[in-house]
Amino acid sequence: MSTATLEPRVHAQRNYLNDDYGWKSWLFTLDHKRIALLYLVSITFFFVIGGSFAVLMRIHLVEPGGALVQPETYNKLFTLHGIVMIFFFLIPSIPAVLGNFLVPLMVGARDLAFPRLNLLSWYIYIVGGLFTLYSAIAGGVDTGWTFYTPYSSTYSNTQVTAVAIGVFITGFSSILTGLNFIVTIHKMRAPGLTWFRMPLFLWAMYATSIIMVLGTPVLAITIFLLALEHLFHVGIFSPALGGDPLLFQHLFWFYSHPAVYIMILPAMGVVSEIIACFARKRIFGYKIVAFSSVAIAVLGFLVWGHHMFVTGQSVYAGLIFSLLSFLVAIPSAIKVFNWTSTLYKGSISYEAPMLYALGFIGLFTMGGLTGLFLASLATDVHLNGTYFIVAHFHYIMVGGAVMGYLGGIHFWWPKISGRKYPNGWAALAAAIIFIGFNLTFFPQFILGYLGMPRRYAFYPAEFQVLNVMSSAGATVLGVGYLIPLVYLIWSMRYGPIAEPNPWGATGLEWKTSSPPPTENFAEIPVVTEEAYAYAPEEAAGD
Amino acid sequence: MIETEAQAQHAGLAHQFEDLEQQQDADALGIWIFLVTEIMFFGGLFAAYAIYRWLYFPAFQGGSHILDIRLGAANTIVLLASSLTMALAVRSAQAGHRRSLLLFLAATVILGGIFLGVKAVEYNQKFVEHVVPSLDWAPEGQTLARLTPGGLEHAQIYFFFYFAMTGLHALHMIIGVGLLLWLVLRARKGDFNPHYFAPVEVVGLYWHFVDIVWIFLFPLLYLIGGRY
Amino acid sequence: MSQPIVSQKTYLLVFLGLVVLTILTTGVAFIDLGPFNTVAALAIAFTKMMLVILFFMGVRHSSGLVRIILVAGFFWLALLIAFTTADYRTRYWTSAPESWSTTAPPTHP
Amino acid sequence: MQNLPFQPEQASSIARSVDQLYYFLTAITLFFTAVIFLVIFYFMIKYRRRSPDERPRAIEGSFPLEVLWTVIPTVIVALIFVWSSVLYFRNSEAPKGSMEIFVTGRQWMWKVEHPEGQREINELHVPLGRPVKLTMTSEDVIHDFFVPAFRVKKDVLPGRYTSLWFSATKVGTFHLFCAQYCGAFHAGMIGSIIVQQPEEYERWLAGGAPGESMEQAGAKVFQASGCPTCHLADGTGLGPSLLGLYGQPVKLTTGETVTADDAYMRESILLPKAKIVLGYSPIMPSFQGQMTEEQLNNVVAYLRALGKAQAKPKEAGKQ
Repeated sequence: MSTATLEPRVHAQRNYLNDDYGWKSWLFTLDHKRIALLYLVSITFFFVIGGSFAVLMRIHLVEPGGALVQPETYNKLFTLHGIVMIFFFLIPSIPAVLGNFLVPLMVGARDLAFPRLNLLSWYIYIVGGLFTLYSAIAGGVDTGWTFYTPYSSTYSNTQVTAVAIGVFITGFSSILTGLNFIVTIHKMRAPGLTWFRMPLFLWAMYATSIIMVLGTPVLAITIFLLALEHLFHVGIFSPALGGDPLLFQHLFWFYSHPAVYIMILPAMGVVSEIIACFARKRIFGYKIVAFSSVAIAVLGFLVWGHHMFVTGQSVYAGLIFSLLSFLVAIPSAIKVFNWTSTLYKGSISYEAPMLYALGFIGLFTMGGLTGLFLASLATDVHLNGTYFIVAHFHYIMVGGAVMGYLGGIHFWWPKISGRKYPNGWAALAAAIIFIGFNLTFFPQFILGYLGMPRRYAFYPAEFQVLNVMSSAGATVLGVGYLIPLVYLIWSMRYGPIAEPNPWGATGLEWKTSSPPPTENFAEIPVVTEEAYAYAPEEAAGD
Repeated sequence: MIETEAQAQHAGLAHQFEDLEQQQDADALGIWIFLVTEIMFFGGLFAAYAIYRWLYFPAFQGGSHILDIRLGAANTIVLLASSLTMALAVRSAQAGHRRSLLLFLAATVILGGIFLGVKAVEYNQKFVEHVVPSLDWAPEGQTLARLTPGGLEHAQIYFFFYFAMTGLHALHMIIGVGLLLWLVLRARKGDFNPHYFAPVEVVGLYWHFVDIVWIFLFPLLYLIGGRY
Repeated sequence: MSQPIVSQKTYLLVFLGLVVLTILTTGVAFIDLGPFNTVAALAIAFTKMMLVILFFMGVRHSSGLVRIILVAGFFWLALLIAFTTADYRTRYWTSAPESWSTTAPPTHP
Repeated sequence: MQNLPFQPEQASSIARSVDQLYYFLTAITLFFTAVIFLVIFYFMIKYRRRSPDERPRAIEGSFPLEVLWTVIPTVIVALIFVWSSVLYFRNSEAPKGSMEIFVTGRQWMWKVEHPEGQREINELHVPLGRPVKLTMTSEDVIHDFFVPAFRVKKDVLPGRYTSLWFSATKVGTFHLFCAQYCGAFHAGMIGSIIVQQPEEYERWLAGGAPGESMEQAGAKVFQASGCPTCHLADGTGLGPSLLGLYGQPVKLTTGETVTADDAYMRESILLPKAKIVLGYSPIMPSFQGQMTEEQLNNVVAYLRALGKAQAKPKEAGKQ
């Protein structure tokens, strides 16, 4: 066991939250836990913005002719919804909030390797966010979050430059976070914490960081070239001057496909922690699950061309990308099987985090399997660019990443805030979100197969029934998201005080007090056992 | 920031590390990972370059022949020399020679400055020849005659890459020179000793990386298709 | 990081090697080698890069981790270039001559 | 159409085979989702926590199981990959003897031109049962030609030709959608594919605007642009002869050999210096901006006809 000593102080003990007061103590903090909270507040803000765009879109689509706004406005809504949700919510969500908070605690360190870089990355994120908000206020942008040329570079007369700068800048925030995690995991593990004793969340964060570090710079340079093309019309992506618009798509997806794994891998890490804790079992096939994260990170870089099967890309390149896309499905499948097997002969309890984790498994399974339709060339030709795509990636990004994020927030909330939330409300919210999500997005699979293209501000009347169903589901989903927002804020003041380890979980973060002191551990812990040592003593270790 | 007594022994040691060695290891790993992101950052540009060079080889050849190969080669040697002085500066810091550290850092700054100066002359030349894409694109006379066989539109793409790649490189040089000046200031204060010189080493690695980028830019921009 | 102090002579020799290679690559450009001009230029650039990495950057004495990271960086760059190029190189393969030349002429009513 | 259909109409020769794969994939999805859900529910009930102190024994994992659930998905995805790729490749090139129609996309309409000269906007009449090959390009941004009932889709790119083909198997009117976001009225860039019985189609062709055929229109542009000044039929001009050129291999100054297909013709008109025929000088001016996409299509159609006119006499550039 760890040597971290805990005095049984409960209430007025010194912790990272009451260590210092005033806005300066937050805005100039170098404490990874406080920076995590800065991120938590900012990404929640962007989630609300992106979410309200989604709500407006779903209301608009209740009528075939469009119920709410002009087509131009609708185009700006889905563009900003995509940009805000992807670059300013999903990509930083688990890494920058939970990762920032937990990586040093889990490795048994006092902070990340580079606390100043960490704070810098939050400021970079905020500056990027301000550019994006500015572009939204100053008329919006209507290129779609994919910025396809030559529409974005030559034909769109909206705020392309401002939003390109915003995304470009935010990319560096992501790079710095990834760099910090890699160095921390390599160099700052507590004595005895070998690679194969690490919690799977750390493995997931490590794999995610690899993608952030290797992929994001390519997005940055691509967006930079796009901005140059937009400002100067040098011709690099413009066919009128001999450029090739498909080159933009190659460079864009080189990052933006792996970016999907930046969103889903951390959620997988969270789910591994939760399942192990609430089944009181070591994750079935720990090493396989760990390696599959790395395999996904590496293979995920080789499949970007499946976004381009119908764009006039070479059919032979399409063939290779199709094959590799199928291969990346395998490690994901392995993870699902292993999580399911972890439940076998476990001792399962149904606290709210576990409900989110189980919901994740179900929705991710559907999202992953519907990905096969799109990796397969012949069916992708029909489904590409339709609502089937929209449904598929929302199952991965919302059903997967957001469920994982919410599960993680609920799991570690007692650690983060030192308070407990009402479990009944949390379980109810989890159920409403699960149902609302399926109501919203399942009809979209059918819509896509029937042929309704995405990004349509108005549509033929025959698609109305399914669109209305989807919009109805979205209201349920929206309510579902509001509930945790209310009771989590409520719990910060009125929730019962949380003990250091309310779930009886393993892992170094539970060995310190809740909330942890600024220096995390009174004494650097020494690790002497495997991760997830939930079993009785005689069976533990091997 | 809270520092416990044991960690405050050395001014250069940050509180999150156990000892200086762990900190140095972390710094070194950090800068190498940063350099990898730089590889990918320039890499996107190199990938785009590779595609267009293959598609429009004659135009790239024509554009390349406008450049002054002597200036390019001379500048390459200047930059390599600055890498040498940088390596020697790190060595001096390692050995604890403050005077020679200052000397070599200054030499690196000067060589970097010369490189940027030559680059400015070359850029100016492009404006004189009106081969700046979009801003001043009206090649005439001899220049026009050289560019025409490869297709004028595509020569513009070549010059876009010329400016984008060398411009991004020059930007990195300018940042590098700024970092070097910061090192000079710290070295004058006597901040570095054989146990603590990580900033010198980190900036050194960055400087060498920028040098390597140029090592590729020179043949890729100046030497396309030979000069025979 | 704690690396051995390398002698000044080594650095000077490496620098001389780099200068010679620069002159060589410039000189080779004036000889017609056909497509091998590009190959020669890139081979020389690669050699120069290795000299800088191994000596100036001290990777000779670095840990395996640093080497892996560096190789990974170049490997990923190679993936980006290779997969993108693969599309361009094979894009028009389907318009194979025989299928075009045997296409029946458009029928006129 | 019913209010809530679950399958788009199958109205082309490939629709059924694509749907078969689709159903197979749906079955796989439903099967595995059901298995995962049922197993989870079963475990959730069977192994629910019965006392707060319960400590189940650890299970490390099982190598045979890991192999099993690696191999099974691998086999399944390999099967899907082969199935779908074979299908895709079989459908990727138009059958010989297809009817050829030009499509030009622009913000926000589809312009269609039949070889006989009939033009349509946002409509495409085709005969039943006859393979139709569309050669497509865009005047501005990227569009995408999508006919759900035919299960075909292809991006329509500026500066380049792409093509797709289909053979309609049902008479009727079907949706044509633009499936690549193209700006403000993207959703309005829709049209109809009208499949008619062959006789009816002939009648439609005859009854349509009597205008000239694409080939004739192209010939006019060809004359008006001064092309014949250099491209003499006997190959003695400053430019190579274009008689019998179409579809033939052409030797270039770079030593490469390319095929004189639509893409090559287009490029040679717009960017004449990109590929110089062996034995000729790069003197041809570019016609970029001097011809509309439609005129360009017409010239290409004319060159196609020229290409099939007769075997060429002596000509440089011929192997």
